[in-house]
Amino acid sequence: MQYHLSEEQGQIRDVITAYLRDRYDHDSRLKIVSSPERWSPTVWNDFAHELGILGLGLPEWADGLGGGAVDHMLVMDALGSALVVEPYLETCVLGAAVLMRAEGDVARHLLAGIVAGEVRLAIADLEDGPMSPTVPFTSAARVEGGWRLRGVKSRVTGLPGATHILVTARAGDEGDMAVFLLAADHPGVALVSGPTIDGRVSSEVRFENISLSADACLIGGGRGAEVFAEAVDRATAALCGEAVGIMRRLIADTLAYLEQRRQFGAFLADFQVLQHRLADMQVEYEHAQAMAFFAAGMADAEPERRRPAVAASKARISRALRHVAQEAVQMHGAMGMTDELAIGHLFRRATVLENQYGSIDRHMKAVVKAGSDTAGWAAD
Amino acid sequence: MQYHLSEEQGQIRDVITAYLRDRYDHDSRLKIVSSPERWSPTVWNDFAHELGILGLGLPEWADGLGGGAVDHMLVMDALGSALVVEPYLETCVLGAAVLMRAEGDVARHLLAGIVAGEVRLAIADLEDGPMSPTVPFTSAARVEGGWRLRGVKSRVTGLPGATHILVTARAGDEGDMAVFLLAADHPGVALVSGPTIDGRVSSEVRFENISLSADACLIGGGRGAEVFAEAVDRATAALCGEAVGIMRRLIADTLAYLEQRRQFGAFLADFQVLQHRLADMQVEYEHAQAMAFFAAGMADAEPERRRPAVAASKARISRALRHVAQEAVQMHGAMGMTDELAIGHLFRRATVLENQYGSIDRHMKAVVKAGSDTAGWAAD
Amino acid sequence: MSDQDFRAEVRAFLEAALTPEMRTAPRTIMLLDVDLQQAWHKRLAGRGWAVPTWPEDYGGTGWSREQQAIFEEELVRANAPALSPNLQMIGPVLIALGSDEQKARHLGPLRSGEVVWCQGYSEPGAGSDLAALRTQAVRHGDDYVVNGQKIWTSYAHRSDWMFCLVRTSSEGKPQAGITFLLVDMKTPGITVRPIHSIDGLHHLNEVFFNDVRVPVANRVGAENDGWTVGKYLLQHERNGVAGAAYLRMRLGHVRALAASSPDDEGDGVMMDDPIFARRLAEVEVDLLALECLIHRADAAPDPGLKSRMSSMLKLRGSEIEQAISEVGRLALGEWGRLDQSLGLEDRTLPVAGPQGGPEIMLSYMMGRSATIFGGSSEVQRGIIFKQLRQYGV
Amino acid sequence: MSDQDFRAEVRAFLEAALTPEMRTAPRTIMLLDVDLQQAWHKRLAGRGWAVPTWPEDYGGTGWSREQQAIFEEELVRANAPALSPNLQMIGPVLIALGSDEQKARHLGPLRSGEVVWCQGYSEPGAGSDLAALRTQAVRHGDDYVVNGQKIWTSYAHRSDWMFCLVRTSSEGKPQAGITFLLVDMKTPGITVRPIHSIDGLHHLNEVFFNDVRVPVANRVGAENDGWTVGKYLLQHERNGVAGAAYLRMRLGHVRALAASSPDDEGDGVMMDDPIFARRLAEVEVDLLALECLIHRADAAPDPGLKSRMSSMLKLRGSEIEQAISEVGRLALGEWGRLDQSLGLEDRTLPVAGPQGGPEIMLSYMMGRSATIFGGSSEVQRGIIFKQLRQYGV
Repeated sequence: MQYHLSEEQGQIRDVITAYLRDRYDHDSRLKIVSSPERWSPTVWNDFAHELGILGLGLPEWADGLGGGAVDHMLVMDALGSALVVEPYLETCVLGAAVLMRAEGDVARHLLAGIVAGEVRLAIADLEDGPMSPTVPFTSAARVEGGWRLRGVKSRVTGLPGATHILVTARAGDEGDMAVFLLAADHPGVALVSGPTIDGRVSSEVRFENISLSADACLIGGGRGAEVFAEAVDRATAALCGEAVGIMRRLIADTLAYLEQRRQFGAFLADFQVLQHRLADMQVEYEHAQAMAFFAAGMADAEPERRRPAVAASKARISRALRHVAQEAVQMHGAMGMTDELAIGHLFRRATVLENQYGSIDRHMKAVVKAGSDTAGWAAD
Repeated sequence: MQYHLSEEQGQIRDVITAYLRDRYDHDSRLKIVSSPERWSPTVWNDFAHELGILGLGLPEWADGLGGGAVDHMLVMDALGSALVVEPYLETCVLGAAVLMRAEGDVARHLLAGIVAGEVRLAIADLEDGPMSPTVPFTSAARVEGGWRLRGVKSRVTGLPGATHILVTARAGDEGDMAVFLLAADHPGVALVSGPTIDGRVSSEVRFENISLSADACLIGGGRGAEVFAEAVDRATAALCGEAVGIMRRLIADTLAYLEQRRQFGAFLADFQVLQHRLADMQVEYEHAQAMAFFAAGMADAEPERRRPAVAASKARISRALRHVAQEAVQMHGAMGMTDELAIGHLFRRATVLENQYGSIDRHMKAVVKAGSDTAGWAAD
Repeated sequence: MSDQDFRAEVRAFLEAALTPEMRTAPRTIMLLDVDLQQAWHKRLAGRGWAVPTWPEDYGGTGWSREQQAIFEEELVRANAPALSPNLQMIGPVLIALGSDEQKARHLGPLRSGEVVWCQGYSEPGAGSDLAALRTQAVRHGDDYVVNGQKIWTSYAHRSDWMFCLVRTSSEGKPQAGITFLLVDMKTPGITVRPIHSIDGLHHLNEVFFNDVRVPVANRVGAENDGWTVGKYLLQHERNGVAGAAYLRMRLGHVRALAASSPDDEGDGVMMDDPIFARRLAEVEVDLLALECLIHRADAAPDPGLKSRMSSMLKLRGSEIEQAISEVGRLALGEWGRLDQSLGLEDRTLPVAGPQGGPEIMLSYMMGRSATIFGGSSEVQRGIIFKQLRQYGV
Repeated sequence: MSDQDFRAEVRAFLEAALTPEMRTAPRTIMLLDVDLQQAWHKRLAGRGWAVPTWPEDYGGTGWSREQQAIFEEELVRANAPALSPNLQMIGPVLIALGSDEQKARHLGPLRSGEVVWCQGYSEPGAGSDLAALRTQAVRHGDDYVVNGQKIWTSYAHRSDWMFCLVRTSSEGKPQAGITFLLVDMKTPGITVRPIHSIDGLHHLNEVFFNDVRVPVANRVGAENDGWTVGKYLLQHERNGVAGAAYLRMRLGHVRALAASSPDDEGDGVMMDDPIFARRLAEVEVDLLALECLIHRADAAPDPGLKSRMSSMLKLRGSEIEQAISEVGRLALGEWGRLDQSLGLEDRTLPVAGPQGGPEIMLSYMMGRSATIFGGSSEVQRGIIFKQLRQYGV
């Protein structure tokens, strides 16, 4: 199990961080999220070419740099602390994980397109319930020369900038979950979009008997649920990295605030009560940091260990994140309630992330259900 | 709902408190709990005659002073803060509540005996499981001229000083729970006794085909479970009062300790971190105090409200008690770990009380199960 | 009248007077739609029930404590909007400490719901630490000339009047030089600037005073004695029965949501999930305990005891408020991601996800302020410890 | 040897060497029965495995990190007694900073389990605040003459030697005048007095020094430089892998108890109760996170980072230790009332209630000390904040 970045990984992280500090500061970000597109093609292009990070966590056969889950983690960490809204998670982690399991040229081309910054994915898996269904209501019927897709997907993110959509659906007469691909501008795709509290766009996507070619079914043959679950676990592990980045920023901003703000004749940072609470936040942060490495390390394990390990990590890290975010707002006092400092935006992203791909309760249920003693897992 | 003691009740509390301060201080108590009897006949006699508190919470027809649950609460509060081990709860609250529901002269005589200090009860309800069974394994068979009792009761407290034992058993062919009475020295009663962590004595009591007269069945006719449950709820409400007394002492002792002990060049009471933690303890205490009144007020309500109300109170107060006890030990530092100060003894009693007549989890289950919205209950 | 008859009367009135819009309008403590809130205020006032706890001479109802409790319960049951909290703050202050002229001028419109008041305490650098107040009022003849800035002023942009604390002297203890003024928001020199808050909405404001002339007749209490007035007022914050009733209402909303929201497995509702049900019961029991403490405070034979409890009520009330939103947010799950604040303002927009979800997210985010505004939890703990040291357990 | 073969070898040894008595003997961290513990120590030493992490020249095994982890895992699996924590503290100090004579004299018996050591740091008035140390050592020729008192000394009544901190100068900073001494507990002038602790048992002691002569040759490091030695030693406290292994073992005991304890309803076992199962899983996940942090600390490229993490490991490790007992106590319910401490010392007495119950109650009560001794949680938070301020997040 890797618990520290390699020297090379550390350098990459520094490069991303420096780029975001210059080009994705608070004001630049506000401009992006309030622009009509609500994402930045320039930034994405820089990710692809100036930073070259879009293929960092992908294998070489997929045009990537041969990295893995730890690389995804470090990117998500850096993106998290700058509150980047562009769809790295959807495209390079979750979407790419599905594409890597697909056979045929379509998937291969798309992976190359991802690395080159030309392909961006939106993931349409949620429906009207609380979580991603393994038996979606959305269905794909086999028809002459391909498929006919119908259904409604809910809370799809990344659509304004996505070139393609991955859709989970019950396929054919068997009714197993399969994963389909279609262009974002495919005729017959109807969107109703609105903002999210973390500065992104969420869409309800309606597929009204859309005709798709035969190779639109990326993952079929009964493998859809398994492949998609693996991809979600990889995304969940990557979210752990994002959470760590958000926490680091929350603590740093809070410490800086307490060190410059005076009350009752002293700097807030000199009040012992606040010192001890910051210490607890820092302890939570360090645990989360260590466990994000663990989650990344387990993202490749067999499902019987991967699922509870990733679930345990997301649950523990989400608990840390919630604690740190709520405390950071509290310690900022009224300033924590405004939309003007980064703190409120970090809080909102933390609020969303906590439930993204499963709430703490849901993940803890997976841990209980696995019933397994985790002794020795952290060492492997 | 009564939320303050009346003037008269306040005076009674002061009298009890003054007596206990003089005669039941830390050293006197240690002498009592390490004496061969492990309880003090003198103290009990004083309760009956000098203080006259044994009939305080009993109706006048039972030779009592006409009081009720709030009077039990105030006595238990005072006894709690002095860590009194004598069996007020078993005798005057739980036992008396059963006796008051019994018909016939036996019960009436016993109630008078309780008030006079001549009768002390032990309650034999627990068996091998975690809680008081509504269908006990212990059974009473109907025989010529009376009953034949057999079974084993577990964790019976108060036996060294008790004159009588109340026993729950399945009665007759119907198998309903009934409550039986027998003298503590009844032939054939076999005891194995040992100490408890809160300075009392716990006994395993074995009844090996004991013959009892017909009137030994105090509560029969299918009423046993209902009557005993009511008595347990009254005892549980009284325990809430004891918890409040323990908390008051824990906080007072901790504050006193912090005010005299220096570390890092200052009094511990001047450290803001400890101040805020003490404030939280005090807040918990005040909530517990208010809710103990509520529990007492609801002890007379119909079972549909009584059960969840008492359960909610015991759960909430136990949570407060645990928090306050653990924090008090922590703030005493190493001194909290010795057997020499009262703090350790208070902690141990708090540990026992938390689970007595049901853990927090069990009571919360009762609240969930009742499913009832408690809106307006506190005002009634 | 028996309590039962009284309850029936209240219920009948609410049935008739509350429009469906009023019952369902989004709210934090107040309705987001101030006009609608004031419309409701006027209906209550029309029935003589807008200020039941005021003395009868000033329009109070003279109800018994039981009747008062029944009234609060029925308001919650009917999901009635709360009136402006400032009504319960400035009203009692004017009654107790205002001049005859002030009473004559302000109490009527306050009671009838014709004017809206805001509270001007906080300043940049003086939030929890009121003694650090810097907005200055200098006496010029019959006026004070006020210069400075207030911040975090809820609904200043919709208010007709402000009651506020200003500095009239820098001598003695910092608390000593503070004065309590009533300011007409239409006075020249006042600028209100919106602050967008963490929920993306506009409730809060900065208020700038630039040579604002406030007649000396608008001073409540003596010059430099504003601290006493301000403290009197703080005692009338929503820490009592009304505050608990509001929490009950919020808990009811969460309960309703959880009874219809599908659980994580998608095969039942959240309310039947044992972990969720336990969490909800935990909050319910916490609220019940708080209510017990409120009743104990209300019935305190010693007014000192009652006032000492107000810090505890503020502390725990705000924590429970947050716990309710937290549980609500759990019932809402990933639906909470959607920003539907526009829909809260423009109610013709459809709601995505469970009904009541957008309000829960609003409460979760804006509710972080509960432990910050009105004396932060840290300040309350400091006060509680001091009292513990002074008066014992 | 492959890791698999190594594991098999360890397992085979433990199978043969551990008596049933050793496996089931009651323990807090150490066994309550010190003789039995030392008997186990001698068996391990006989196999050459008593001090695996020491340098090979001093009897260490030179195992890889993986092998070390396997060894720890197998010890937990077999429920083997832990060796005295003082072994892991004083050993590395003597190896790093002791004189040749000290090494020659002490390391052998320490390794072989022939002598038992105790730690003399705390004093009345100097628990968390070591700089306030007052036990005095005055140089007389080749001896120090020691006067003063130590307190909370675990197992002093069963120890042959003590390592302790004494004051040799009152000049400069309070930390500057402290010296580190090795004291033979048989030296005239030493009195050991028992302290009965909250669990009713005797682990703790007061140790009085009355003109106790300690040869200067028993000083480790320079005079007045004991603070450096003491700090080196603190780094070797049980915060690492071994500490987590101990917590794993304890969690295993609770798991076993819960799998057989009837639940509140009496119709199943605690482990199947969703509320209880969630609580246990919560502790398990907390422990897993702690283990991740331990591994991260162990693999830290920067020794400074590793040492900064030790306060966090102490803080959370002790909290998790308490959380494990808390969950165990829940599984035990009202059985926890019984005081079976005598049965822990005299194992011929029968246990009432679930097996393992008395140990859980012992751990619950004595375990309150985990957040007090060895640097209280309050002290650790202070250190962590200072480091945060100095080094950033």
